[in-house]
This record gives sequence, structure tokens and C-alpha cells, in this order.
Amino acid sequence: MSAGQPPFDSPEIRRLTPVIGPGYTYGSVTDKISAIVLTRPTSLGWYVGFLIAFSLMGMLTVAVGWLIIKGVGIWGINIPIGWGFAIVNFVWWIGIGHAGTLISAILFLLNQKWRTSINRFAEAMTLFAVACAGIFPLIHTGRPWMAFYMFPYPSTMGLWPQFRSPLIWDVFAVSTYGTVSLMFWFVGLIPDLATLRDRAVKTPMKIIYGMLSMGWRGSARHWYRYQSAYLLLAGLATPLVLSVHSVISFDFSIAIVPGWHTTIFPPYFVAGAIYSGFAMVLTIAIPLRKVYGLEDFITMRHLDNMAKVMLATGLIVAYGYFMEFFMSSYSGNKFDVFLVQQRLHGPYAPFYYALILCNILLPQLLWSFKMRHNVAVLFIMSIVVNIGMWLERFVIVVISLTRDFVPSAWGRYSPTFWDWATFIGTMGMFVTLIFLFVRVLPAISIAEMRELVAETSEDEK
Amino acid sequence: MHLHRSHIYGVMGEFGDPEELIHAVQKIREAGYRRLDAYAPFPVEGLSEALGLKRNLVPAITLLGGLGGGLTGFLFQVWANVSSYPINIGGRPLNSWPAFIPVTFELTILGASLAAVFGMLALNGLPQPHHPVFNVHRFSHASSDRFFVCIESRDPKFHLADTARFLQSLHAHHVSEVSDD
Amino acid sequence: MREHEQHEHIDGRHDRNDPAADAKLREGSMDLAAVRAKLQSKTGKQYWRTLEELAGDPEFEELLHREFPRQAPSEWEDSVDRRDFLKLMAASLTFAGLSGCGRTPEQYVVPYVKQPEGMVLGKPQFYATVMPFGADAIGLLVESHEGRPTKIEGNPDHPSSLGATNVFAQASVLNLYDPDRAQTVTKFGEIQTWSLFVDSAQAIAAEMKAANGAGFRMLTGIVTSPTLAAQIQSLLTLFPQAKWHQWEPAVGDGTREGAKLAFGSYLNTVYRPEKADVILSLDSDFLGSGPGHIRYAREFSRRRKLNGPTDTMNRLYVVEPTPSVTGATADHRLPLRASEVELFARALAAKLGLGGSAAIPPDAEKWLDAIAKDLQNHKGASLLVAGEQQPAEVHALVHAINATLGNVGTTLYYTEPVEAHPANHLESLRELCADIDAGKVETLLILGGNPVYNAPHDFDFASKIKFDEKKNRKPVKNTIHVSSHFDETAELCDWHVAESHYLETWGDARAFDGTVSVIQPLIAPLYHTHSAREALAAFGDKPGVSDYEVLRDRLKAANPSADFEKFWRKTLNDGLVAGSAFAPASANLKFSVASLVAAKTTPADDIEFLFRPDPCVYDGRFANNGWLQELPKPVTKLTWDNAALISPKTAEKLQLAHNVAWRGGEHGKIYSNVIDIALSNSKVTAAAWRLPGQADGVVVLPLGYGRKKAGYTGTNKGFNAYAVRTSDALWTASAPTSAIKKTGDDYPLACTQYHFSMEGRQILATGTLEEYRRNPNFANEHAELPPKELSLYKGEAEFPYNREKWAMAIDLNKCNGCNACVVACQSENNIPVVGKDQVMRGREMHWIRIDRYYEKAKSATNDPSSYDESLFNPPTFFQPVPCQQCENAPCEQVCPVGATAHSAEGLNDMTYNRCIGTRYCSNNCPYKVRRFNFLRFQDWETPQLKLLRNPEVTVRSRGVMEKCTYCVQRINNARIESEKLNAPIRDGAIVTACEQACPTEAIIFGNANDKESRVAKLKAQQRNYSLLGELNSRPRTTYLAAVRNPNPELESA
Amino acid sequence: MAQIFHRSTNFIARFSVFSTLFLVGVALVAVLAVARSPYMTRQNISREQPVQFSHKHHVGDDGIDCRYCHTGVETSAVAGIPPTKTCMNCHSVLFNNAAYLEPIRESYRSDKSIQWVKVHRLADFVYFNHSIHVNKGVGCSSCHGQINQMPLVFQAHTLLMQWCVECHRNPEQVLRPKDQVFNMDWKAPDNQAEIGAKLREEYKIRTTAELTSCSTCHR
Repeated sequence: MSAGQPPFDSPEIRRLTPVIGPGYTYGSVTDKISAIVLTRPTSLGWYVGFLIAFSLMGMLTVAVGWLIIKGVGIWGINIPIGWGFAIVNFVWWIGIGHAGTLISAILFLLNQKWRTSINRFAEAMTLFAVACAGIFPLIHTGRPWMAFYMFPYPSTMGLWPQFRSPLIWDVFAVSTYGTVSLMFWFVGLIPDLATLRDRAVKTPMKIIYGMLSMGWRGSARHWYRYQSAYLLLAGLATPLVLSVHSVISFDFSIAIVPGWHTTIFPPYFVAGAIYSGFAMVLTIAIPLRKVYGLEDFITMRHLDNMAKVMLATGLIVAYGYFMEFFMSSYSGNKFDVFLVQQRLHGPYAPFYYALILCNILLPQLLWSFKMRHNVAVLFIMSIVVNIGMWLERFVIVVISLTRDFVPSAWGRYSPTFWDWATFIGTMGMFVTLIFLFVRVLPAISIAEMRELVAETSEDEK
Repeated sequence: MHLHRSHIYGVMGEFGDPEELIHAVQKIREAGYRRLDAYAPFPVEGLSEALGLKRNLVPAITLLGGLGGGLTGFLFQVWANVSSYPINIGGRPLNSWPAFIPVTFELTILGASLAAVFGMLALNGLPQPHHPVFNVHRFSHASSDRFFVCIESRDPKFHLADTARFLQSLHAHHVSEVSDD
Repeated sequence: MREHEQHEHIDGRHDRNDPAADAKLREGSMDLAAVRAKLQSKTGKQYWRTLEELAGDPEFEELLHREFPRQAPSEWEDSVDRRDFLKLMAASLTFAGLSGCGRTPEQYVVPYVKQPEGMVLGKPQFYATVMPFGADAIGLLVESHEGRPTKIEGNPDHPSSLGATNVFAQASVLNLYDPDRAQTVTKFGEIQTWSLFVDSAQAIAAEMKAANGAGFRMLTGIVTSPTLAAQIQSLLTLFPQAKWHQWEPAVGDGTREGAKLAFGSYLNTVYRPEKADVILSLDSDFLGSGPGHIRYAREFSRRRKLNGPTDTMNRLYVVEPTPSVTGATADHRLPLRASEVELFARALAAKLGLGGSAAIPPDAEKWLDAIAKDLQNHKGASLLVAGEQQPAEVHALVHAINATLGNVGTTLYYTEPVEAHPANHLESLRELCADIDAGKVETLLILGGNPVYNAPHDFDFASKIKFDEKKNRKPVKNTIHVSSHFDETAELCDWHVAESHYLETWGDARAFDGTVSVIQPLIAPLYHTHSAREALAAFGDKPGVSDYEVLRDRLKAANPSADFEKFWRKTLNDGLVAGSAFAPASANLKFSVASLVAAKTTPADDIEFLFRPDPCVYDGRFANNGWLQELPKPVTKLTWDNAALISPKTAEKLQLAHNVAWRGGEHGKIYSNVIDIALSNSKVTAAAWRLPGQADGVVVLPLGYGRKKAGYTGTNKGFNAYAVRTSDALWTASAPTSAIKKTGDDYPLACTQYHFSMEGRQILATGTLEEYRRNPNFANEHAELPPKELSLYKGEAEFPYNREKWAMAIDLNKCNGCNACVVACQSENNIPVVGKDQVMRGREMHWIRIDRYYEKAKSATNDPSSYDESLFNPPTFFQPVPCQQCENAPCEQVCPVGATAHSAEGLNDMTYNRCIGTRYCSNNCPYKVRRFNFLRFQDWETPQLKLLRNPEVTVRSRGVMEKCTYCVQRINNARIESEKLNAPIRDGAIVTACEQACPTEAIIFGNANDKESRVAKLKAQQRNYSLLGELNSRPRTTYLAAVRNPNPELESA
Repeated sequence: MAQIFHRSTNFIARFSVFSTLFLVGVALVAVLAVARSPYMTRQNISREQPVQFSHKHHVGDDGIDCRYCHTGVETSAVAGIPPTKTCMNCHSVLFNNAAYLEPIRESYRSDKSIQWVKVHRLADFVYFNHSIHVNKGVGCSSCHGQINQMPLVFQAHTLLMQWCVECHRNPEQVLRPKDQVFNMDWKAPDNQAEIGAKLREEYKIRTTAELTSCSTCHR
């Protein structure tokens, strides 16, 4: 194409990058997508990948088992650094878990056609990420069996949770988010489950999909209520998804620890969440479309748009970093000023610079049309951003705690074998779930693709 | 006669694309049929209007769910902190309502969402794995690439032969009788 | 002792959430007798194959070599034993939602058969006794729960303690329950009965009698016990040829010999710091160690008390080679090498017109003038104190100077010696060794002490009692060792008699001023142990007699009174014989300064090596005490190790560095270079520690570490400085710089506070007396407290604290960092020991810590990267930091389960059994005073340690946050008692453990609502300030700024 | 296309949805109920003792005062289980060769304690002090029930925190005149409310806030 960059959203680009490949009918999309689940033989690659992921997940169970036997002392945490990897990973996973609902909900409300082919597995990814995140608050006390104290149940002590604590807010935010995402995802699945039911050959399959689809028959009356429910869910999920990471950010901004106690956190945590979320979607979408030949459904248009979203949110995050500096020096609070200095000159400075590189500098490449349309670059970029966002959480959680108010109490933190085992273990769990998902459920919403076919065909008329 | 009817659920016509379907539905209603339903692999724009569907309770239910969740959430927190077991937490007032907002908000969303989903399922009468329309052989296409309309035997104007013929006249690709057992 | 009710009192409280604890408790239904039986049958600890081994954990190797004290059972050492399976089961059960239904099995109540008189179950009893220590005896009141001594307090009526204590006294109760104590009589390591020992002792005695006791030798440490002394004397009359030798490794002969040199006879010096306006310490740590130091610290601190700007203070000059507690308290501190201290003394004498002369370093000159003038201006109200480790000459000079200044009789007085048998210990030991070599010694009876470990290495004491391969015979026919542990010496002796703890025996001892104090047992011996006196008696003519009778008889003889029983009861009650202190003795100088031979000096560019007792394990006798091992040393803040202390400059020269490890970091693990020290044809390898304020060219080698046979806790910790300590250089050795070689290795040291700069924050407010007078409010001007309107809840009613409002005031002007409060707190509140590894990870559990800051220090730490002039002699300050009990507690607001909440009296309560361990509170605590049980730090197994626990305080288990509670157990008990009488709680009725132990009265606790209370008065002072008050946390614990009283002359320069 | 599911499955499906919800609810309630049940609290369960000591006989019939055996109750945190000696005070004379008292005599002879099964158990992190309650007009029977009618002692109340706090919130309901504290048969009079309030004044009992602070019972 011409060397000159076309403007961001011109008809030219639309033509160059349609949201769905040409020449598809209702039948063909149905066949192509359902085939992945029903007829396509399971490849050796799938088994290998699954096995690796699953063994990593095994490591997670070992790590958690050992934690339960020994207590959190097996981790690198100490006084003053009471929170380490567990919380870093928790925030990181939860952040990743934002893309799915965001894509499905917000883009749905904004009536973005290009969302259709990615929302399904984006939502799935959300659920799995939230599952991984959910593990950490549970185990990070080393005594998960005490967690029920955090729920408002009528206890024999006549006591209730302490509702002023952000950790209690977390409990409600995360569980609500998990539930709503799950429902949103399942409601979206119902028509496709019906499709699978009707196309399945083996009886057990028919029965399983039959049960899951709850007897969906595509009645116009059902579609009528279904659509309004789906719309409402989207409307509810949107403020929810924004609230969840705000609440997570309260864990820090409510505290008085310098580097935590700042009002910029909620917005920039949310932006960061979307940032990492889209990065993760890319990380999964790119291999997925390659392996299952879905290039026509997940087109360059999709990748391009997601890259743009990353670029935008990345800039918001960058603004957040800048504001931290500005506010600390503007307020002149000596503790904050010192903390910010620490990030630049303290023992952990390398992590901070790495963070700036991954989250701010490198992503600027995405301004270039060429880069946005280079799948390899996008893939690497998505990984880089994931790393960057993890570093951000590390910088916030750990560095702030190493040097707070009383110099005599300053300390340092470094993760142990078990910290890593748990972290990598959750990654294993995440990938395992993804593998299972693409194997047994349609990774792309068939029903919505049919709509898309209908609409695009109208466009052509 | 009556006995005979009970075995028939209705007559079903199959169409190739949304436009045909909508056109057919309109014709059927003009013909005075009221007990009918259409089936499509995806929500077809204008179909509900054609069927004359108006009442939709889902939003109302959702609103109630939301209000319920939110109010219980907030009032419970106030009660637990102020009257159930008042404890001095860091010198904060017993009713530190600003701190109770996040939980209230989350519970509002939760209540509303649950109401929306389960309300929708309930109104749609799901789960309902068994349904007469599944008896129609070609109905499996309803979840893929075909569009159906079914005039039910409950309709006072229903007459097996006439209705079938009427559907034929609407250029249905197939017309089949939907048995009810 | 008998069975008694409420076995939980023995097991200690425990965290219900820990099934392991439950399990333990169930088994734990045991009583003293049972425990004792258990102990006496005990055959060492079993080890388990660890799970790491099975799981192939990469850290396994490291874990294997991990050091864990028995008092803090290694979390790693016995990993998958019964407890852990229980835990695992409990956990899995819970996941199955079942454990809620698992109910704990039956418990049993074990009442007495015949309840002892005067015992009320559930009420502690207090008994007066004393702890003999060197040439002093510390008067104590010991708390006992159903017959278990659990807590040591000072005896207010006793001259040496005045109600306060020091770290050794506080920690001595742990020695009683030390699982590694020797438990019975052994011969060649084989268990023997006591009677068998007595028989063979008698046999030996019989032989001896024939030879008039020739070849019979006794070796003791310092003996201040009149009874023991009398008994030894009677033996000596029984065996005219026998000899009594003494060896006290950590007490210098300088003190004794100095008096002899000055007055011609041994005399004991008693100081009255309270009466002195100007004090000069010549390398003396009289506030931190040595006879009477607890009392001296209190008297001294009374002269540092400021009620207002018009008050006056005393002034303390310290000339010392290495920073001590006393040096840190000084208004002026001059670092000089030990040898130069003597020169300084001579020069001062000359300046004061006592003749003689000496050349001192130029920068010390202006010091000399200033001090001399100051002293002369305060004739009769000044005081010079010479250090225990300084040679006789310095002591003699000090006596002379004190005399000319007219201080004798006012700020100090002399008495006859406190030691029963004052002698030159070095010579005494030398003689013994010589005699052994000459084959003159048949029988050697070692009462206490551990000469094989701590005798000068050129004596090679081991060879004196070890079987001689070449000659194929033993140098000494019979060797008997009496000591509490089966230690290095015991190993080489034929007989070893397990010695009873002072809390298990009757006895007596003289305090620093001569007061006869009675040692009264609180518990029958836990094992088959006996007192030194009993062991000695075995050789005498009446072996059978009990300590009790002997003591009574002697007291009867010494104090003839109409009604002896009355006298006896009073004596036991007071813990001392009233009016038995020595009367001041007249002392006239028999020496002239001019007559002194020239001082022996260290060449300028040589390194001076000093041997000093360790502030925590002393001469090594406390090596197996976990509390003391884990206690951060006052100045260095090192734990679990000793290190060669080197001044920054010298370290620079030798290129010795530290670096901060990533795990733990500044608050935990510091890697420091290892050096070989070749000294007097011996060698030792030590970790080098750069110590700001140390005199240049001085290396301090703390004694007491590197034990080879101390017990589970103390063995192989640190390096053994005795290995390079020779008889000709007991305290100061010198060698060229080449004596120190870098090995190139690094050694991890556990340092609880490596960072000593305040980073320009007002953490510890300090000023000078003038500043204070000019601006009494200086402490509060840095930080402005936020106005109350600045609140999210503006207008909301604040919580009223109408009745009691508990609060604490800590006077930084008095605190000298002695650590007594830290150990007291550990003992009172069942605080576990975590071991070196965990300290290095920054997980020590002390509820009150003492921060040490170097004022004006430009650099933050003393690794070479940040190192500068300001560290050569930095003004040092100490700040005890317990929980600040904030009214707007940041910790409470973030706890998800309300495990920490405010009581109606404004206490920041911590409810352990509600805590689920999110550690959020600790993150949000600006003072970082909360402590977390990262692992199962408490020892639920060792039965001895159950006896030690304070039943009034819950024993915390794994995963639970804990912190200072203002000793809420004491508050509650006092409240209950006053409520019963419907009387208000009077000021001083509640004394926190730290306050009670504090020798300087720096910590005051009370009801801030009571305007008359001491604490309210202190808080009313302008010096009073809140730590980090600008955070609006409104701490109940506040500090009073430290004020120093420098000499204007020296200030100006 | 053939039907996959039989007509009946419609009912089954819907029914199962509701029944699952129902069962989950029941399970939750059950868990909460068990925690309060005598099975967990040991309420109203009397235990076998080495000697079947009957409070009914000694207190009810013989009218021996509580304090004769439980000597610490007015002064100490623990009321105290009497030493064997106390039993022998009488039983060296009365029933001094009754077989069922052999364990007592044996204990006295051999100087070995009798191991009584503990009936009233509080968690070890709870610090209950008998003396303050007794001194502030809280009678024995308020917590221990009518011991004088118990042949074998059982726990009359749940001893759950809820139960303790209930009384710490409004002590008025149990406060009695000092002379009634050891009266096992004391019943709250009809005007207990006002009497209680008066007594609370008189005994200078602390405010509810003070009585329900965590550190009142937990240290």
C-alpha cells in the first residue's frame, strides 16, 4: 500500500481491513466455527500444550499445599513488606480480567461491530483471569480456612466483617464481578450451545449441549427478551468493570503508605487494567486465529483496533505516572517526595525504569500503521505490555512498602522459590483453562457472527 | 375433533432469509392468526414488531433487583456497625457511611444482574429441553441458517389443511406439521 | 510442687485457629511433676526427614544448615511431623466444610490433693530473691504461677536494683527452663547417682586428708556469697595444703589491683552518680555493665530529669575506644584508643597538679583543658570512673584524682571488698596451671565457670585436664566440674555435677555495696541438679546438710537476735539482711602519680585489639539463651553473632565493606567481609563490622561467642575471641595492620537496624540545654498537627474516653538503650524467638524495639558507598518504639475482620483469635510496630517452655498478627481488683513490663485523664511530642525530646 | 430433527433448578445450626466423672455453700476445683468406707490427683474472671444454671461469645442483691428491669461500651 499513513479510521482502512472476510453465509460461519469444537480432530499440538500448562498448574497445587502446611513464611514477605507477590499477582490478574467484560459490554453499548468475533474468548479469558486472581486473596493469609470471617454470616460471636476495610470491598467487588461476568458469558453462549446441540453427532454430546442450552429454540419471543436482558447486563457490567479496579486501587489509596495514598489511583488503575486486558486478548487472539485459521473472523481490523485501544490506555497510564510525580512535588509531602525519589534512585530503580520502558516507551511504536499491521510486532508488544503492567504492580506494592515513614524500619523484599512457583502456577492454570475452552466451546459467538453476515450483506446491497 | 387436535402443535413453514420470514409473519398476522411464533438463528431486526410483541418485563425486574440489592447492602452495613455490635474502629464514627458505599454499589449491580438473567430465563420459560417444534426434522437448521414460523393449533383460526396451504402460499420452502408427542 | 488445676496455665494460651495447638493442648494435660518426670527421662530431640528433601526443594541445602534455636523450633527442621499432618488434615477438612463440626475432645481438671498454704489458684505470687552476678547481686521479685517462676522483676527494696532489672536478670528465667541444661550427675559422660558422687568425693577427701589436702585445688569465679566462702574456708582448714583459685574471664583485675596500688589494700568503690554534677568516665560503661550499674543508671538518670527549662542537668564526659551505652548517653564523647585512655588519665592528673606527665593526641588537648576546668569548678560534685578493662594504673590515677577533687565521701565512697576472697585472678589461674604442669595437683574441683573455653589460650587449659597421650596419663587425677551445662570443660572432666539454677536453690550473695542478699528458691530443681555448695560439701566432713540449714545457721550466727524466726521471715520477705551494707571505709592514698612507670603504648600505626564482654551473652555463659541471642546489641543492633568491630576509617584502610542483602535488607541481612585475625601466634576468623564512633586503629573482639558446646541455641554462633586472647594481653593486644587479612568471603549478619539516619525527618527530637532554655517548645516546631476539622467525618462526635485514658510517655533524655525493656516484654508477653535466619528476613518478633540513630549523620548506612566524616564520632540516640496506641489507628481501619479495634479506654486492642492474617494492618502502620507470625514460631512441644509461659497472655500461633498491648493483662487485673473495691485505679497501680524493667525510669505509663498522674504531667511538658504527629494518628504513646548538656567551651570549637 | 429429551425433562429440569437452590439454602442454615447445637457447645450434656459427685446432694440436700469447695470464686479468676483434702474433711468420717468413694481415699493416700472431666470450658483465648462477676452481683446460677438440682453437672448455657456479650450489653437482666449471689434458686423478680438498673448504679458497673471492648475478655 502507499507509504503515506492513512488517517486512523478512514473508509480506506475499513476496506483494507473488514471485520469479516468476504463471501460468508449463515451456514458457512456456523460450520466453520462449530467444526472447531465438533468435528475437527484434536491436534497433537493441543495435547502437548495442554500437558505443559497442566503440569505448571500442578506446581501451583504443590506450592499452595506447602503454603498451607508451613504458612506465608515460605514467601519472601516480612515486616515492613507485608504484601509481596501474592498481591502483585492478584492485581495483575484482576487487571487482565477486565478486557473481556469491557469488550463485550462497553463496545456492545457503543455498537462496535468489530467486537463480535473477539468478545466470546475475551469473556472466557476474563473468567479465567478472575479465577487466577481469586486464588491469591484466599491463600495470601496462609490460612484459607479462616477466610469465612470475611463474609457477613451470623456467627456465634455476634461479629460482622469490618466494612470500612478495602479488603472487604474487594471481597464484594471481585465476587460480584466474577458472577456477573460468568452470567454475561453464559447468556451469550446459550444460542451457540443450541447450535452445537443441533449439530452434534454423538448422543452424549447432544445431551450435554442440550442441557446447557436449556432448550433454546431461537423463538422470536425469546430473542426479544434475550436482547433486552443482554443489553441490560451490558449496561450493568460497564460501571461494574470500572468499579472493580477502582476498588482494587482503594486497597492502596485508602492506606496511608506513601506511594499508595493518592487520588489518581482509581482512574489509572482502570486504564491500566484495560491496557493489560487488551494486551492479553492480543496474546491469545494472535495464536488462536493462526492455529484455527480464523483470520477471516479475527481480521487485521480487530488487531488494529485493539492496538489502538492499547495505545490510548497506555497513554492514560503514562499520565498517571506523571501525576504521581507532580502531585508528590506539588503537595510537598516529604514522605511522598522521598518515595518518588526512591523509585528513581532507590535499590529498586531498575524495576521502575523497566516499567517505563515496557509501558510507555515501546508501545509508542503502535502509532505506526505498519507496526499495527505486523502481527509478530503486535504479539511481542502484547507480551511486553503484560510484563510492564506486572512491573507496575510490583513497583506500587513492594517499593512503597520498603521505605515508608520510620527509617529504622526500612527493609527489602525478594521473592522465594515458592513465590515464583505460585505465580507461574497460576499462569499454568490460566492457559490450561484456555486450552479446554477452545476445545469444548465455540471460541467465537456464532449467533453474533450470523448477525454480522446479515448486516454486512445489507451493506453490500 | 378435540382429541385429534391435541396431537397437533401447529404447522411450520421454513424460509431462507430474514426478509422472507418477516414478510411471511406480517402476512400471517394480516390473515388474522394470533397464536404463532417465529424461529431464527439470530435476533432478526423487525421480527418482534412484525409479531406485535410489546410487553417486556425484564427491565422492570432488573430495576427491582438492583434496588433490593443496594438497599439491603447499605442498611445491613449500617445496622451491623451501629446497632448489632458497635465497635470503635480507628476513631471513625460508627456510621461511617462513605466507607459503606462501595459494598452498596457492588450489591446493587449484583442484584440487578441476577434479576435480569433469571428474570429473562423465567419469562422465556427456560429451561425447557423438550418442545414440540423439535419434532420437525428440518428445525435443526433454526440454529444455523434457516428461519421458521409456526402457527399453533391453539389459534382459533387454525385448521390443519387450510393453514398449511396458507403457508404454502407464502412461498415457504417447506411446510411441515408439528406433532405434539 | 504438686498437681494443680487448670493445666492450660502450664500449656500457655494458644490460638484456637491452630489445630496443631489444639492437639498439643490435649496431650498437654500435665502437671509439674509429670513434666519433671518427662524431662528427666528426656533423651534429646528427634529429627524428621524434611519435606524439602522429598520435594527436592532447591533451598534444601540452605535449609539443612539453617540455625534455629530450640526456643524457636525450626519451621524447617521437622516439617512433616504429626503437627503438620494435623494442620493439613484440618485444612482439607475445612475445605470439605467439615472442620466446623470437629469438636475438641474432653479436657481434664487436675486439682491438688493438698493445696499449699496461702496459694490462691489463678493468682500469681511474688518472692524476693537475688541473682548473683560477678561482684554484685541483683535484687529480684519473681512472679510465680502455681509454682512456676515466669517473670523476673526488680526488688524495689534492694540497693542494687531499686526495682529495675537488666537484660541478664530478665533473661535468666529462660535459663531455668533451658532444655539443654545438664540434668544429672555424670562420670565420663555416663549418668551416675548423686550418692555415688558423694561416696567417691568422700573417698577422694579421705586420700586428701592423709596428705593434708596437698594437691586439692578449687577453681571458682568471683565469690560474693558469705556462706559459700565460709564453707570453702572450712574446707581449707580441713585441708591446710589445699588452695582456692579464682578465674572470672570478663572482669578485669585492674579494679582490684588499682585499689591495691592506690591504697595498699583491696577496696571496693561505690559511686553516687546522683550527687555528681560533672562525671568523667574513662572507658567505663558504668551505666550499662559492672557492679551496681542498674542503680547507677537510675541515679544518673535522675540528674537528667527535666520538668522545665529552668531545671539543671549533670554533664557526662566519656573517653572510650568503642561506643558503649554510657558513651552513647554522654554529652561529650572522645574516642581514644584504650592505651591512649591511660595517657589521657595521666595527662589529666598532671593538669590537676598531681605530677607526672603524658603526651596525648593533639585533638584531645582542648578536651583535656575543658574537662579539667569543668572538674575543678565542681570540686566535691564531680566524679571520675575508670573502666573495668583498664589497667590498675588508670584506676589508681582515678582514685588519686577523685581524692584531690574532694569527691571521696560525696560522689563516691570506699568499702571493704564485696568479694569474699579478692585476688588477682590472672595470677591465681597462672599459678594453678603452673602447679598442674609441675604435677602438684591431685584433685581439681571446678565450681561453675568454663575455663577450657575462656581461659587465656596461652595457658591451654584443656591440656591441663585432658588425658595426655604422650605421657599416657591424666595431668590431674581427679577432675570435678560443677556447672549448669555440659560444656567444653565438663567434656574433659571426670565428674560433672549438674548445677541448679539460682531459682532452684537456697543461698546468699553480697550486692555491690556489701548488702547481704538471700537467694530463695521458687521451684524445686527441675532435674537431678545440685548447688555448688552441695557439691563442695560432698568433700567436707558433713556432706548431707541442706543449703537451707547451712544458710539459716550462718545467718543465725551472723545476726544474733532474740527472735530469729522473725528476723528470718523479714529477711526472706525483703530478700536482704537489713542494714548489712558495708559502712564507708577510710582510704588514704599510698601512692604518687610521679612514681608510676611509663605507660605502655601502642605504636601509632599498629592496630589495637580489645577484648570486651558481649552486651548480650556476656562472657559466654548466656550463649544458650535465645532471648539474649536474638536481642539486638544496644549499639550495633547485631543479633545471633559477634563481629570484629572496626572504625569506618580503619575499615576504609583495610577495604572492608558491607553490602545489604536483597532478602530482609537494611532490616535484616547484611553481608560483611570476613577477616582472618592473626594475633599472639593464634588465629581467628571473624566477620568485620564497621562501627561508627569507634576510635581509629581499634578492633574490638567481643567475647562469649564461638562456643563449641553451649547447647542447641548457642553452639557455633559467631567467633571465639578467647582463641586469640593471651595472658599478657587480656584486654588490649596490639599488632601491625598485617595481622588482619581479608579472606574474600562474605558472612551474613543479622542486623535489625542497619539504617541509622533519620533522613531529615523528625523521628527523634534532640536539642541542647541552651536550645531548650531558649525555646522550650523546640520538639514540636518541625511538624504541625493537622486541625481536627480536616476530617471526612467533620462534625461527627469523637469517641469520648471519659474514664481511664491509658497513655505512655517515654523520656528520650533518660533512655540509654540498655535493652532491659525488650527482654522484659518478651518474657511478659510470651514472645517467641525466631532464629537468625528469620531475623535476617526481617521477621523478629520484639513488641518493643529500641531504634538507634546517629544524629547529624549525613550518610544513611555505613557501607562504603555512603560513608563520611559524620560517622567518626556521631552523637548517638536511642528511641524505644512500642505500639503507639493511636486514637485514629490506621491499622484498625483496614482490618477486614475487626481483629484490631479500639477499647473504650482507648487501647488499640489486638484480638488474636479473630485475626486471619492479611497483614494489611502492618502495612498501614506508620511505626511498623506490628509483628506477624510468618511461621509457627511458638514452640508447642518442648515441655520446659510451657512452664515458662505467662498464663495471663494468649500464646499466638501461625498466621496471626501481634503487637504491644500496653500489657493489657496487667491493666485488666488491676481494673478488676479496683472494681471489686469500687475504688479508682490509682496512678502507678498498673506498671507495664517495660516500665517496670527500665533502670532509668524513662518509660512512664498511666491514665492521661488523671491530671495528677505522672504520665499526664510528663505529657503536659513542652518537650512532649508525638512521633509522626503530622499523620494525625494521635498516638497515646508520646516522647519527650532528648536534651544534651554540652560544655560550651567544647561546643564552640 | 428428533427430540433429544423426553417431555418429562421439562419438569425435571425446572424442578432441579429450584431444588438445588433450596438445598444450598438448607445446607447453609444447617451449618449455622450445628455450630450452636449442643453437639458443638456440649450444652446440657452431663459427663461421667471418676467419682459421680452429686451437686444435687451436696448443695441441694446438704445445703453446703459453693465457697466451701470453690474457694477462689470471690478473690481469683478461677473458682478452683477443691483439692482431695476438702472431700476428706467430711468423708474421713462420713461414708468413710463407701466403695464409690474409694477413688477419693486412694487419691488422698497415694497423693495422686483425681482427674475430673472439665464441664464448663472456655476457649483458651478467653479470660473469664469469676471474682469480678461474683463481686458485681452476678449469681452463680446465672451462668451455671441450677447446680443444686444437678446430680451430675452439665453446662446450662451455650457459653458462646454471643451469649456472653448478650449479658455484657445489658447486665441489668441478671444483677442481684449481693446476698443472693450464691442462692441457686434465685429467680428474677417481675420488676427485675428497674431493680437491675438500680443495682447497676449501685455496683458502679461499667458502660456497655467498656464491657464489650475486645480486651475485656481477650488479651
